[in-house]
Amino acid sequence: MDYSQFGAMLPELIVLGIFLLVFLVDTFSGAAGKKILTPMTAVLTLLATVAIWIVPSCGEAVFGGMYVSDTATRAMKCILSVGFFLVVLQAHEWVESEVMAVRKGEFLELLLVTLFGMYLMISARHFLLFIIGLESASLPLAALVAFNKHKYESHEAAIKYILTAVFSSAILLMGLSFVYAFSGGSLYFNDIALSVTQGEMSGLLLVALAFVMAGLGFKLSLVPFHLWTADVYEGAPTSVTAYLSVLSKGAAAFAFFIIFVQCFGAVYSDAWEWMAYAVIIATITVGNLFAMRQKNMKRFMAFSSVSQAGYIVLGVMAGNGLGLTSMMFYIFVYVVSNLGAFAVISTIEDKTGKISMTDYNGLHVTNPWLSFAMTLAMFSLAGIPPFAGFFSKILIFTSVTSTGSMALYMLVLVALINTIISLYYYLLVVKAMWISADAPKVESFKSSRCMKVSLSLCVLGIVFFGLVSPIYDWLYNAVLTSFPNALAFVLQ
Amino acid sequence: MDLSILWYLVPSVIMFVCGVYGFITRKNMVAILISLELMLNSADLNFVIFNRFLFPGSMEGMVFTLFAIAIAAAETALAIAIIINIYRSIGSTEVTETNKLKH
Amino acid sequence: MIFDNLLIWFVVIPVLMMAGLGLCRNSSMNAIRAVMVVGSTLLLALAVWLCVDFLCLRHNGADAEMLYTGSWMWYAPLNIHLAVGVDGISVLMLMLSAIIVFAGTFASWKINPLPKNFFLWFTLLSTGVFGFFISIDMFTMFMFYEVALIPMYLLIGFWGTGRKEYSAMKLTLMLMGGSAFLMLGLLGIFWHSAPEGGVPTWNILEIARQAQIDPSWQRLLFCFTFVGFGVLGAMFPFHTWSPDGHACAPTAVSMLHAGVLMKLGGYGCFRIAIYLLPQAANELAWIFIILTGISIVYGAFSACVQTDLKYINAYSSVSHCGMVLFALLMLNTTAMTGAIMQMLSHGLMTALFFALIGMIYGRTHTRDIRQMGGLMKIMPYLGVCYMIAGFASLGLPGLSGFVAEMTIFVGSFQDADTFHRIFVILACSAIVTTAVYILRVVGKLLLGPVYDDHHLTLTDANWFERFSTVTLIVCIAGIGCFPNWISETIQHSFAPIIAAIQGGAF
Amino acid sequence: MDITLPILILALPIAMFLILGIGGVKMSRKVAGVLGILGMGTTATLAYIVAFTYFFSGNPDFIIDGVRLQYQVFDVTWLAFTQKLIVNIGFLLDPISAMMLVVITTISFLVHLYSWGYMEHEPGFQRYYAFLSLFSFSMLGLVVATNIFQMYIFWELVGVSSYLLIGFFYKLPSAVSASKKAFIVTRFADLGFLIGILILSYYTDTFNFINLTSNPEAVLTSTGGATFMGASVLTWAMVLIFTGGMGKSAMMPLHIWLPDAMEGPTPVSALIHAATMVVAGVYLVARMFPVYCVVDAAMTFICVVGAITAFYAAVVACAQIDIKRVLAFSTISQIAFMMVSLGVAYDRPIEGVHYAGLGYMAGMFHLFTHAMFKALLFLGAGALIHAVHSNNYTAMGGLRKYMPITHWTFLIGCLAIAGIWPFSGFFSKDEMLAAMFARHWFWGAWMTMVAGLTAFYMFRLYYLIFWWEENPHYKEHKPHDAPWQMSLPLIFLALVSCVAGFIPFGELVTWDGVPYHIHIELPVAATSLSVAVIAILLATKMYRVKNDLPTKVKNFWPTLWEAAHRRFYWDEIYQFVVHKIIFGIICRSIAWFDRHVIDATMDGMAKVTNVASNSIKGMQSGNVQAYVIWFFLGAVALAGITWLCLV
Repeated sequence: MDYSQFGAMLPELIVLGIFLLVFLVDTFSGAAGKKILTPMTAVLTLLATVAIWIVPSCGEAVFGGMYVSDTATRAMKCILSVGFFLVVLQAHEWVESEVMAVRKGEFLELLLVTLFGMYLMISARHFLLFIIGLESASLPLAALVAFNKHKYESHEAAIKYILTAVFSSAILLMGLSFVYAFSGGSLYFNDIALSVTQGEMSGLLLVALAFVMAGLGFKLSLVPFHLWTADVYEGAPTSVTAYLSVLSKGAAAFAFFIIFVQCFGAVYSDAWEWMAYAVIIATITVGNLFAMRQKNMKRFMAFSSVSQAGYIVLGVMAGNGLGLTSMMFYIFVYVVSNLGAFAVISTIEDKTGKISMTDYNGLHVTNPWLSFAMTLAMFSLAGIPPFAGFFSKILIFTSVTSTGSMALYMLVLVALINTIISLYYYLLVVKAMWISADAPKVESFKSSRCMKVSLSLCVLGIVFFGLVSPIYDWLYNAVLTSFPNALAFVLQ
Repeated sequence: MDLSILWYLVPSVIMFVCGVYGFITRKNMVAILISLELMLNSADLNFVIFNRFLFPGSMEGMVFTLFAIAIAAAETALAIAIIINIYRSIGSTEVTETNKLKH
Repeated sequence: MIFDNLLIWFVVIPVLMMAGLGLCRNSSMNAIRAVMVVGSTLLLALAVWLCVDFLCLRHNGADAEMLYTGSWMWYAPLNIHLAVGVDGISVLMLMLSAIIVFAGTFASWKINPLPKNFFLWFTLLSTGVFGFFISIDMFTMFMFYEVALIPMYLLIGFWGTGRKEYSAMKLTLMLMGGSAFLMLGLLGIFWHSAPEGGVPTWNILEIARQAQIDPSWQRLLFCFTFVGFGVLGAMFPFHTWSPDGHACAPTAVSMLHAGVLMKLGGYGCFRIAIYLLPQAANELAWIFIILTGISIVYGAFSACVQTDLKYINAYSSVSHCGMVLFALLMLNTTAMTGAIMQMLSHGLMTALFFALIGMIYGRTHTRDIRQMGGLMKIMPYLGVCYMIAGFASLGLPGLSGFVAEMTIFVGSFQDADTFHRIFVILACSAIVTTAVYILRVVGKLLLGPVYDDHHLTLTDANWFERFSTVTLIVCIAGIGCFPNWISETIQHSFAPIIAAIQGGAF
Repeated sequence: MDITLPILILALPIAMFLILGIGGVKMSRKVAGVLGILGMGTTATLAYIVAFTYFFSGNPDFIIDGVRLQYQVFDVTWLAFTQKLIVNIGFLLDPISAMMLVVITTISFLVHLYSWGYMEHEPGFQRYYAFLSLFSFSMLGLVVATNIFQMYIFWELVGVSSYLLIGFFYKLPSAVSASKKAFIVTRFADLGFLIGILILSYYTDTFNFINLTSNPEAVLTSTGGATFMGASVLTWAMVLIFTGGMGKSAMMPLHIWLPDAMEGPTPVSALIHAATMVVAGVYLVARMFPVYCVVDAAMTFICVVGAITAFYAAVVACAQIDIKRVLAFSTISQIAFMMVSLGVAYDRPIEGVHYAGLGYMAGMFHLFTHAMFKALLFLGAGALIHAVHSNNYTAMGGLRKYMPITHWTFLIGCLAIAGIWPFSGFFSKDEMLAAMFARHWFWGAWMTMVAGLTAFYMFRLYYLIFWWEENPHYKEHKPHDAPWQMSLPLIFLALVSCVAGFIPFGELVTWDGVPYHIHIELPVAATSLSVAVIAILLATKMYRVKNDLPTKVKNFWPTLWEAAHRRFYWDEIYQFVVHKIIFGIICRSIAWFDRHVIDATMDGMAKVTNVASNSIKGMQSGNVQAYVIWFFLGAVALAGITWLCLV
């Protein structure tokens, strides 16, 4: 056996390495070692990001093609590890708190495992590996959600999460079993694509697709598979919520794209086009409608992220390289914007324990910089220029309309109209911080250094990701290199 | 007697539906976990059936099933742990008790 | 190098101003003022320089459609450029914006609290405005368009008065609603801009040159883009953000918003909706002529019974901006020239109005005309300025409003069918209604006996207020007395657009 | 011709306006007054030179073979609408504009001078002079307009100067509302003017008067026989343009602003609302005369409007108490006279009429003489008001002893307006009546009756002021003649009114520039003179000394008297229409509609979203089993719906 092929699995190996290191330090070092645990992880993740980005790939496929590492997946992994880095930085203060002190190693290890799972999920080109990745990305999260041992909400969130997660796994597996029936005996994506093209349409395939969509929809929290989202986000520790809202969503979205476009692209108009329309419209609209009446910031962000997921999946509908690029770009921007917002939420929660939107009233008086960062994050999420969110939104709309289909055009119309509602509730936060005349409820405080770094990076990202186009170009080239033919490109 | 594939599939689907039904109706979380197990097993069963009937030459379905069983076990373990936690904090494993987070 | 292009500086200067403001503290008012004054003066100087230089270039035979063009690839995969260029109209609009930013700076000399944040958002708003007018790439244009919209929310919400939260939210959401349709329209234009197999482009000039958009798509896209821009142009029935928004906004913001931002709507309407979709413009103009015709009359009549000074002006803006869109839809050079002149004129005079209202409100603490009277005696300077603004608004010759309205009427009258005639005459009738509500306000507010004895102790304008208003009045009178060079510049710039429209007529 | 003088004629007043308007607050009254008077004096001198040069120099630019020409001294592009429709600002010299230059500058100068005395103690003296200068500028610009659009521009400026001057006493609510009324009513009329211009220019592709009037047939053919609602578009255009004139010249039914405009300072009434601005309508018709001639309907319309207005105003004037109102209605009536006179004229020979253009000449002549004697009357009234501090004749009576200069000059004014030989009014009125009789006996007879009424009410006024009975108030406050600044203009104007009739007007001003030799039509002259004398005698009988005859007459038909006194309720009708219908119903309902329908729809959308948001909150019940139901049903529904769609 040629072990050199595992060189292609560099990202996973790195994560594994970090995992081992954290484990060893956590197990064998004393208090001093435990202190540097989080910073170490953060720095290592950052290095990993750079490594994934610059170290040339030592091969394309591993395990007979079950695992593929190409530029697009590596780019996606980079995005995820940036997000991971930011989350770890943000979690630092919470992790260092007294309640958590003894278990911070576990926290980081679990996080790293999920990251590993996500990497696998992204790179998987075979459903077996995909399921393994998916499960290892989602099961540890249940433990993480339950991490706040002394808080009942944390447990409730965890049980809701795990039950729904298992249910969705069951549905997904059921769907996959039907897919298997159509696959000609192979669960490779390419083989399935081939047999789906040749095969006849049948009701069973529709059920299979609907179930697969539901299973993935759970991870992405698409309506109506999203109902766990708000409860879990609310109950989970804030850092975990942040993690859930961006990373697992990002990985799932990428997988969603690969599976539906690469595997089932041939039955797009026959089978899943209208399903996707229904799901996207429902996701954006229901997410918005729920978000506008939330008072708890974490719940608010939960529904906001539901609605954002709808926009992310919009990229799938383009079904071409442009769509994938825009989707990845959207995820990247979403990572910084959402984590920016979560940074503020979690720092305020850590310092004062306040989490309701009304607690933010008059925040600008006591914490102008936090309000400023939060404002930018909200603007970015709402898609307002010159912040990154605007570009990601517009680029995804542009990609979706690239196919020239009238139905998609109208879908974009629905999405655009929904941006108005979303603007409304994002502005509510801004209003609370800046306009509300109430006396400030949150006293002035200084955030920890890690939080500052994380927040500053997020703000930089929010301001510059859109204005600086090389990021998009980089993603685009990555996608183009990975899918030279498979995904027809409209422009050139 | 040559049994058609349906003889196997139908029970599997019934099992699945039972699982769903059980999840929805049972109040005890452990019972819900059992229902989930039913659903997972039905999916596993499907894989095996399809492998055996449609693609007897290969083993992919079987292998998949093995992995799925392992994953199901992990899931159950985790769920049980969380249920125990819940029991500790509210003294009950009724699913109806755990609906503080809503709307 | 990108900075060699003169136009880029219209964006760079505000960005530098924002950076400068970022370095100031909220408490150091003088530093903030210094940044603002220097920046806005630079912008004004740049605009004047551009204007002169542009005219010289034209005079020396530069006959390209746009001058100072520059294009830098931005998002290569989607062919998005940062493309700039100006024709006579954009030059004039830049000039208008610079003047109003300049005047607005002085009008908000004593803004409180958080002056730094105020000017930060104010400058961001002006960045958007300048960027919009220099762009010839639809994407960047749209981006700047939205950049200009959003600061309004905070500016009104934080520094406004009255039902500011409600108004700010309403204004923002309605304008964003408009821009949602607009975005869709732009996307459609982009993807249909190239012939089969060609590379789609966002560049307005290229799209117009290729003229590839299928008529059935044109109809849809025209409606989207026109409505999108029309919302900002306060077109009936999408105008209701305007009264509430203007009423609650702080002075400088009202000035900039009514003075420049609403012009973005009109500008976009002809630069994108009409120019790029000429066939649909020919076919569907009638729908919007009806709507804008209603705007004109409706706004004027509504203004007649308002009691809040700002509401009166806001409705009057509905009427006047309706005139802009109305004239654009006539699709001939004269009327469209009139529309641009009306944009300039309305921009200046409405800025003057809002500045004065702000100054009066700052003294009397009421905007209800029933609570005031005889102010001419107490603050003659402001009174006279208000009257001049009023006269400009009701179209007194020698002031800008007259020139613009007459050009519009004469131009609009070139369409001979009964439908157009009826609506033109309807539009003309607004000159009477305008006189009614302007004189009503002037009569109640400035003339007559002093209503409230507490007002007797109030002071007249101070130096920065005088400076701000004189700047605007000079411009208003300047356009009103010597309109021909402006008119010629605009007419020249309309040549390619008219050619496109005529090409689209068959 | 050298263009310096014409430019200066326009530039001096506007410069004065700017100087006095901007720098006025820093000046003393004396400086401002002297500046104003000097400026206007210079302008007047220049205007005289120009007019003199035009009429008498014999320059071939102005006269060829005895025919006076129209000459554009300069004509520069101001605004080009299209290639052809270009608005120029220019200076047109022709008989009527030259005449108007003289009239305007003379009266304006006199009023400037007079105001120095009259306005001496009023606050805002500098502002007053600034406004006067603005008015003079606008009016001069109007009369020398080379094209109809220039005329429109200055037309509006005149309107606004009038607004400013009527509302000069801006602290008085009545003055404010009068100024507003004047502006809005004339603005409404200007709407017609504007539309008329638009129609006319659309078909003829020109604004220029010379182009329009030199070939009226071409104007007619240019419309290509287009009609609108049964009338040709040219008729519409000309009638609409005349509407503008109706507004400015206060023809029925747009006359209501003029009586109220008397709220302004009296010298202003003399200048604007008697001599110059109000005749702008007449001037407009005269300017466009050849074009009107090709549109018979419009000419008839002018005649009818003029005839009705003349009679109406004369009747109302008989029942007014306020002396300025009497004069105002008299002005309306006299202008209507000129209108009828123009309306009966024609630009080519008519069967049985020895000179069809007589009405034009006569109308212009009357314009000239009327300007002089009506200004005289108004200034006289000003002197009276200055003396007794009231506008009503009830505060006067028997003043002839106290104010001899005013008395005699006022009498001359009255005689002139009554048309008594040898005062100027006689000559012009005689020519007008002759023209009317020549066209149709009806016009002649009707207007002769009006002339009789005129004589009656003027002498009613005269007697009530200067005779009747002495007002007891004089004992406390003895009235006296005005200071020299005020008396001088009175005397000057009285002299002019005495001799102006002998000016060979027909030699100077005719519609086509061909001199016409005036001769008295004896039958007409005799009729009108006798009617006037009878009317004066009647007035003498009734009002010379205090008696109860007027009361008896009043009580003979009190309703009529009341109606005439209340101006036949026109103001009330307008009040009703404007306040109740336009404001009360239209504006209010639109404003209501805006708030409660349009805006409510927008708010409604937000509300609907809110309601939707609340109504689906049950979905998030907090129960994981319910979530799973949604989950499962959602998945099944996706498959099911797609299945249904595909099958």
